[in-house]
Amino acid sequence: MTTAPSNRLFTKSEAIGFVILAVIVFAILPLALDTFRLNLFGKYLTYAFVAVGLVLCWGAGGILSLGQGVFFGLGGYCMAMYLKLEASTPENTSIQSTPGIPDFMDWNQLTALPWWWEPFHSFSFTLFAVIAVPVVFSFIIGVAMFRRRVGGVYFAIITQAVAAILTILIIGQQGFTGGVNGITDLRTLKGWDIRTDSAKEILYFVNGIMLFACLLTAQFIRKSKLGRLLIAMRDQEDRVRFSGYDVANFKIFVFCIGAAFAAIGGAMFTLQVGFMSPSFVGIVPSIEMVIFCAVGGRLSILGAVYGALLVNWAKTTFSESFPELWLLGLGALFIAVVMAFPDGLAGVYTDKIAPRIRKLLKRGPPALPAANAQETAAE
Amino acid sequence: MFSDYSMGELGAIFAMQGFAGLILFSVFVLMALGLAIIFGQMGVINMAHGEFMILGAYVTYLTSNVFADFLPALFSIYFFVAMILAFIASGLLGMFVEWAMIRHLYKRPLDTLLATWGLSLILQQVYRSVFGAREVGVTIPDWIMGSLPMTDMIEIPINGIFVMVLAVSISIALYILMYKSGWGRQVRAINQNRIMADAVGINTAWTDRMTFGIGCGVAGVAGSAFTMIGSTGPTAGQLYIVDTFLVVVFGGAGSLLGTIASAFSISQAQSILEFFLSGSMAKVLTLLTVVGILMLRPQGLFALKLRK
Amino acid sequence: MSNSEKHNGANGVNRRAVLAGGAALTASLFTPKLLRAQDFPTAAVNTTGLAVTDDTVTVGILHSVTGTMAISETGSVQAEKLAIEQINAQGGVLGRKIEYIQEDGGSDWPTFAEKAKKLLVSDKVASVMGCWTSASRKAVLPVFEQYNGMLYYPTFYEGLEESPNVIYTGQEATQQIIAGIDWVTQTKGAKSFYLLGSDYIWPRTSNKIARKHIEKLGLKVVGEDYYPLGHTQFNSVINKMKLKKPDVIYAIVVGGSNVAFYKQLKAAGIDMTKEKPLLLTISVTEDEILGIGGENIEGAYACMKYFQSLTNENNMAFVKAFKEMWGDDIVIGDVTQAAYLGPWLWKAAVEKAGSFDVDKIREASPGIELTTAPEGYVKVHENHHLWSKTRVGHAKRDGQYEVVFETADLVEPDPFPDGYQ
Amino acid sequence: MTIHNPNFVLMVEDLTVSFDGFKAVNDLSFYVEPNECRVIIGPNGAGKTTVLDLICGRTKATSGSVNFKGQELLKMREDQIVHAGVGRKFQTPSVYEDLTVFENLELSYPQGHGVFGALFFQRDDPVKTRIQEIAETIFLEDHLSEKAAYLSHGQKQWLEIGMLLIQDPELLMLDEPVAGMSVAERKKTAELLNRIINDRSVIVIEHDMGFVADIATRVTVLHQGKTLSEGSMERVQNDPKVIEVYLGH
Repeated sequence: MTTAPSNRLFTKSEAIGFVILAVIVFAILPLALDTFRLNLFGKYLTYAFVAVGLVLCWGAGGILSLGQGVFFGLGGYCMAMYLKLEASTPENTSIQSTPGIPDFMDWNQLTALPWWWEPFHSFSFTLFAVIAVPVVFSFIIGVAMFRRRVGGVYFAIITQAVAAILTILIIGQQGFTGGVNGITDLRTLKGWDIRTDSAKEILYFVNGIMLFACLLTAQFIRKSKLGRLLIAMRDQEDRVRFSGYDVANFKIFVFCIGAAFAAIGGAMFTLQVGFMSPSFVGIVPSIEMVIFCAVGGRLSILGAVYGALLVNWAKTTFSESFPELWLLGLGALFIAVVMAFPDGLAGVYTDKIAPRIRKLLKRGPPALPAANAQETAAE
Repeated sequence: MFSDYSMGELGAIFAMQGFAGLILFSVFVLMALGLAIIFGQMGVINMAHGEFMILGAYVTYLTSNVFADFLPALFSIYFFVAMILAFIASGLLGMFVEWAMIRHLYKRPLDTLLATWGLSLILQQVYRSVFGAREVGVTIPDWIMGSLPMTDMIEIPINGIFVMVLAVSISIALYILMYKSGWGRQVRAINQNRIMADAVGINTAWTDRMTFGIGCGVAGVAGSAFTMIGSTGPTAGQLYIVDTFLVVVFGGAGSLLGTIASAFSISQAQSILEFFLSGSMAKVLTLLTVVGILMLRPQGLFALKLRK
Repeated sequence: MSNSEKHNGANGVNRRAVLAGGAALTASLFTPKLLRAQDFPTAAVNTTGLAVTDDTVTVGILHSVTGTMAISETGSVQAEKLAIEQINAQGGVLGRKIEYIQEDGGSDWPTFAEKAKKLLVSDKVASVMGCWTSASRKAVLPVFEQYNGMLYYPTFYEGLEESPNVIYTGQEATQQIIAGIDWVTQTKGAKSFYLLGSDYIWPRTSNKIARKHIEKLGLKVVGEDYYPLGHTQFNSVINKMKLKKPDVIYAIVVGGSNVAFYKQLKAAGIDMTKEKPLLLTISVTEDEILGIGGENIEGAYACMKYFQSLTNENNMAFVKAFKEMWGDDIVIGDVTQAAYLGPWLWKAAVEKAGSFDVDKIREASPGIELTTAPEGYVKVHENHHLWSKTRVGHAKRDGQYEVVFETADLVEPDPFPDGYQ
Repeated sequence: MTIHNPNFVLMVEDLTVSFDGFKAVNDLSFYVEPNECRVIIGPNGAGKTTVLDLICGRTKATSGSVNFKGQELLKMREDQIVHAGVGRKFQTPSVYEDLTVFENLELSYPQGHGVFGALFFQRDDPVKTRIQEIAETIFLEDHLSEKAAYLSHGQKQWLEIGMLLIQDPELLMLDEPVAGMSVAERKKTAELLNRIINDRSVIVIEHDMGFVADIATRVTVLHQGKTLSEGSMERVQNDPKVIEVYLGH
């Protein structure tokens, strides 16, 4: 075969994978679950945004960030600030000494809205900020680190420290941020009550659409030359550099994309759960987000979604029935994924399940073209 | 803020504050030494480091109970026995973990991070199941909890001196072990070229296991010592992990001297800032400075300049 | 322990002991008028579709069994279960046995909200005893308001809240703070204070109230410091205290930091038994002393509404029953006692209203009195907080407090104090 | 500072680098003419690879100057040096094992090197033709859709050379291009190199003297970071200093 290999956005098996996920997210889950459970799955799906970003950064690019919670949190906080301002009308807050400002500011003797809260009265600014704030922040971190060639373990530890710093700051500056309680009691979005069942259902679908937008973006990046460059950088960074690429720029770019995905997830989280607190910013949630990605398969963007769904579903289920065993199970999961299944669910699928399916299909028509076998392995 | 006080008072406070900085320094050194060996020499990121420390603390707790029940006469010196037991317990657990888990992951440092994080969750739950969710109170012999009055103002806490002496002696012992003994040469040889070390007849598997065990053992001793100044509970180990890693990375991985220098600078910075600012802001500023410097000088304070 | 299943009250504990305890309490405190279920047809007492049958009524228990907060919340769970046992032993509520569904908040606030919603929507529990931290309460609050549930919240907290869907069985900040500061200035002649706290809303708000009150009294605050939750190094702040020589160190440090703070304070040569300076805290209950070690906090004063060492009959019976149910080694702190009040207050409200409906309970709650409370007589205020006495305890080496002061009257709860904001 | 002399493509002057006091390259100067094939030889530790590292920006020099067609390379980033026209092959073959041969070559194609350029890079006909052309030069036209991981050692070396060729650099630096190759592969490689060095300048590090004699225009002998001898192969081989270093001890 001397022709160029496939350069299409989807191989056949990838397209099937996308369709199956879409059916699960948009049809099976909404039909099978009541609003309460559906809302829970909506919450799990917000973590999938982070996991998909991590597949790009970590699986493809080799950049392990232990601070994705920072971006998830920044996105979530931006959205929460807007919703909180909308909930804090002078009428709603008339018992406060200063009506019209968020309740926690009043408790902390603030008598006026801080200037940097002002723009969050505008919904369009908020939508902009949800993406822009985390991206600018990740850009600064990225430039500082990747220009100086900080990578691997060091990058992981420094991003972890950044997560710790931001948590302490948010908690310490409670007059401006709501402190450890976070920003709570969010009610309406442009007058639309987000707490009702119908709103939750609509938000679930909005969330699903956003997720697919991110998945398609991720797929486009993976399939572009940039995607191949990321893999090349992970394996032979020097070779890429001496092929005339400014490696740092690519790392910064993919790190910013990861941050943007996480931020969208955070904003959707705030909308669906109804509050945001520093407990989603720190080290522990950040590392848990990495495990969602690892369980799904660090190389597979679809796997990341399943990973986020599965781990969170297991967490809810097991912590209901066996709270004491849950941590043991989660710990064992971390170890198992690293030691036995480094490619996660996606790896298990391509190594164990897909060959059998193909065998089955081969026996009876219509057979899957054999040429797809190798391409399947890439996804 | 100082105008209201006499020179004598100020002098005394600065002396005390200097001493507080030294105690913090010793605490950092104790936390970081074990990690410096494991991370610096083996490249393994042990996120369960804090849990190894807490194992040492629980061993101390058990030892204190045994002495209180069976050997009350010797209670005042049980602490030394406890530290040795803590070293052994954490060391053995470390060696087991190395055998079961870490040795398969030497080529994937980021994966050791995830696996040891999993380990830390498991250990936390085990502690919770065995010792209960509440913190346990470790009874410290009275002589350690006292203080030496130097002047009216200056009182030197004995547990502070204890921690300092311990930090210094463990540092010296490790220095001798790593840089003056044949074993230390083997460890460093493996660090530089594993295949070659293997080829020249170094038992790399055993050396790795011992190195990891010693690193964890030192963590256990640190945990034992920290029962004097901190709390002992299932999740207490988590409190130390970020600080510890920053100290090691800031010092420059692979350099014991760097670790000590970085512990010194971070502790002094934090201690001085705490005196002038609120604790939270002091902490944020210290961490920010460390991260800032690391961005400018990623190899840390004391990294060797090497030909790649 | 298996959660999320229905528990008949007496499962897994020594039934005889509980019955004995419950009986002792019953016999010694008051003679209950026995209410029979058939006098209260289910359709009449339950018009909103709650989980009430002819024989049973289901409530929820929502605390952290896992995670960092499990340390603190265990006592509350135990107290609530004990109260439910005892109520059942007396014949239940409106003749119906209380069953409970326990959910684990996992020290994670969205989980609390999630589980609260499950309890209210899927399980339709008649009321929920639960939450510990302010953050978890803030997270579940919108859920309770949206689905019109009733939460009995046990922790002393910062105030600034008054929800129609919550009964606050612990003290709000002014109740705890003002009496303590008055006491220390009047009896001990304190003139200057150093305020210290963990860095989050409760210590900050409490210290704010303390500062206002101190300044109102014409006294001086010489320092105020906050450390991140989980901080373990307090030598610098101890030095600052030595320099400023306050008469009182007013400490609101929580969690693991507590242990570090008191150990380091002692090691730095500050002997609290000498009361120079005197240490006054509102965050260390008997539970916390277990971790700190009695020898390290001996001589400190704590200001709250309940101590295990209270010698009234109610409390003697309560402590006895508690220990029979959960073991002799156990200690009981302020929050544990407040959690114990939850089921009893709910029972009283149901019986006063003659209905399980949340709206009727809300209406019936203000004015409810409990003469059987271990802390003594309490009464529900219109703002859903409790009128309660405030006491000062003196820490002893064995980890118990000796009560050295008690307010003459019940202190009125004032969650939105004028002039303190 | 060096003044550019159009007679030379590359002017290395007073180049020094020290690692914690150890001078791996010490006050080194040499000049490379257009279309010259310069071979650097020397015992282990002489600083050969370090010299290449310094020229291509992988190691930062302590002092001195490296002037390439009037540009001072020491002040430039690696990728800028590549764009200026310097290509570098590493000692151990470094190709992207998870990608196919085609993709390996494609990534080296001198287009779409910016972030967005790479994101919207189109695999159009000129690209395909050029890759096909290079693949034929490096004997890999039948392996284009194979993953690089499955190539033999020699084929990987060729692939890496091909990845440099596709950039068409004016100065090509090769670090031991035939190390670890079989005799047959060596012959083929020599043939390949002879073909590709015609229209550009090349610096090669090599130990194999037969191979050196085959390709070298001039030879520089390095010893302890300094030039020991320089000139034609014959001259160098007869230089008593060189004989002493190689055989003396």
